[in-house]
Amino acid sequence: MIWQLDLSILTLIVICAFATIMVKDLLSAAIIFGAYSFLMCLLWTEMGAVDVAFTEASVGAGVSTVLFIAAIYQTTRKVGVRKSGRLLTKAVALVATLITGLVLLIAEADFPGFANPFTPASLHLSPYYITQTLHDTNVPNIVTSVLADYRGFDTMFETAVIFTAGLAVIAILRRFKKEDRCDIPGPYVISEAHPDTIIRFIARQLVPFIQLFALYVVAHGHHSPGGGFQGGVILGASFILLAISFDFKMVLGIMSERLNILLGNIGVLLYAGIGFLCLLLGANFLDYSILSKVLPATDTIMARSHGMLGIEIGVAIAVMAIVISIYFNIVSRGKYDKGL
Amino acid sequence: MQSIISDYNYWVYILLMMIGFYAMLAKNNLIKKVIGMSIFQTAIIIFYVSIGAKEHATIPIIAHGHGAVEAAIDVAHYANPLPHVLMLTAIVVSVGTLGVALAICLGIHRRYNSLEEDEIEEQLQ
Amino acid sequence: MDIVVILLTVAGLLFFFATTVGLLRFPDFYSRMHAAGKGDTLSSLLMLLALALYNFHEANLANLLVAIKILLIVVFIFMASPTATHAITDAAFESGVKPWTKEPEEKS
Amino acid sequence: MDSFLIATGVAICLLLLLTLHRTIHGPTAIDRIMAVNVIGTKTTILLVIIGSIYHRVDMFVDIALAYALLNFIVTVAASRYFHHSKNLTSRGYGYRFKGGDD
Repeated sequence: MIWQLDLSILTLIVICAFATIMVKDLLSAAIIFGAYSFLMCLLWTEMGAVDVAFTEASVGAGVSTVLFIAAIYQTTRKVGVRKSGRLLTKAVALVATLITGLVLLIAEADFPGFANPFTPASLHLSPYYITQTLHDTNVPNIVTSVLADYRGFDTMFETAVIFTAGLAVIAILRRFKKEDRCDIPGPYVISEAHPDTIIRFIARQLVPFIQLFALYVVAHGHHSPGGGFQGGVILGASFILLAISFDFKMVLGIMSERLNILLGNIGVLLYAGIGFLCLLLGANFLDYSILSKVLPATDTIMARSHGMLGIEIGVAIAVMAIVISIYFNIVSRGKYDKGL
Repeated sequence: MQSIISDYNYWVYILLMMIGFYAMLAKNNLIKKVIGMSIFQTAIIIFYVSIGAKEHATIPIIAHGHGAVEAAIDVAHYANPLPHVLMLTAIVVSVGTLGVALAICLGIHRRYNSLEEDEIEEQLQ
Repeated sequence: MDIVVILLTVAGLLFFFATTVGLLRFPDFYSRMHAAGKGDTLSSLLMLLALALYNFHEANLANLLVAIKILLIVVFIFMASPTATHAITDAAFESGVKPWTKEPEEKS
Repeated sequence: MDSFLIATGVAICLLLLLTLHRTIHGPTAIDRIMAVNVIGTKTTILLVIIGSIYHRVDMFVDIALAYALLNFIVTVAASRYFHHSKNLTSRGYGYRFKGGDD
């Protein structure tokens, strides 16, 4: 960590958070939240958490701000005028917030100092991971090996959580009929935007690079920051870029809804399937070292490395499909007719 | 100066948590509440990553040259990878929760044609 | 070598400073866009060139790869940033932001 | 050389603070988009600088590359928002809204 940059970036972050809450216009709040996400990524990098920073970079720049803009586009930009009775709510909220902050501040007095290498958190489990990873799995990126091997069970259910979120969005929003009973006519009469040649040309040039880069991130996650989550989000962001700059229908022609949901299922199934393969071969669930019996010319150490790669690919496919599905449902209000 | 550096991260985490919590409680607009929830999430992530930071430590990727002799790995030389793993998945899950929250907002807007909390309550009564 | 790196970085910082001053002081949206679009891209180019030189201090394959990646960042910024500028300006024109003129119009 | 890089990073942070002023106080939303675009580009550079301070640039340059590729999605999305909402009729606002002023 570099304390000079730490202090300046944290100050910027606090200013940004205040502004996000205070600003009256929802679109402006979403845009300032985008700047907040940029600064967050800088903070993680400065504290040495490169994988977290990579995830924040792909998520913040590619997906989350665009989701906010899509939701605001489908609803309204204005924030309502507050009634007088809201003053009590504000006061109660302020008191509750202050009490919470005070309790946390009292608890903070007992924390070990920031960046102390001898805290309890750094002394018990993580030394094993740091010293043994290269020996056990031949993967230099400790975060990837802990994510996909030592704590593989945890990550499997994280992927399942994301899959469930995708299902929930489809269940809430997707409408298959043209006319819906409880559907009030939308707030805007949306005009067809005229095609912008410059944006289309640049998007067409950039999308192959983005997708190639995403595949590189997935495949090279063992040796540098990156992995399935980051690669999947970047792949999804490339499709979002296509949907924004070109037509909504054009992306549906490449990646239809049926194919998309199928891909999400395949990704989660690939993850669980590798685990069950280990179980079938006679080892524990997600114990990849047994895979050396199936894979040609690998010993037990390299088998763990290859097993991690398979899992990262599954995660990438699932995350890509879910990100695309969430964006499409939100931007078209579940009708899949036209988007941003 | 030393005390400021050693406590500043925790102060900021508490401050951000308070901002997010206040927005979730007091704001009338649902999308503002969702933004508050996102800020709350990032405050938690700051807390975890700050726990994992170590002074004079490099990133948790072991430097290995091609054909270099494997030196003994010093634990204090690498940042704690465990909080990074937990928070990496937390960020991606936060996209999922953000999507679900915005979908619920859109569903409410489809039904009640408003995103303001008190207007929806009035229509409910 | 270090002197070249320092010179390029300081030049980049100067251009970024000019960008910021323009962003803060110019009267209307289009002139601010003028400052932001050009100065931002140029200062990025200068600083990234300096960093590529700094990281290529010793000629071997790994350093060459890093320098090439930094130059790739330059290429992508040169493709993406003017497009973003064009998109924002077009959106502003479409949504009816009036250009600033010398006669003091009504304050908006 | 490290201290020079740290000084450069802090200087960029200070200039970002000034840019943030435009982001927060910008009179229209389009001003904010423009300032966020500038912040995104400078984030790319700060990432490479932090990597140089850590002496592990080969690990950090991928993140910067991701930013360089993805940075303009937000900008294009926001500009498309303005394209679409150009000739909209405001009949969906709640009953307490004035509407029409932008």
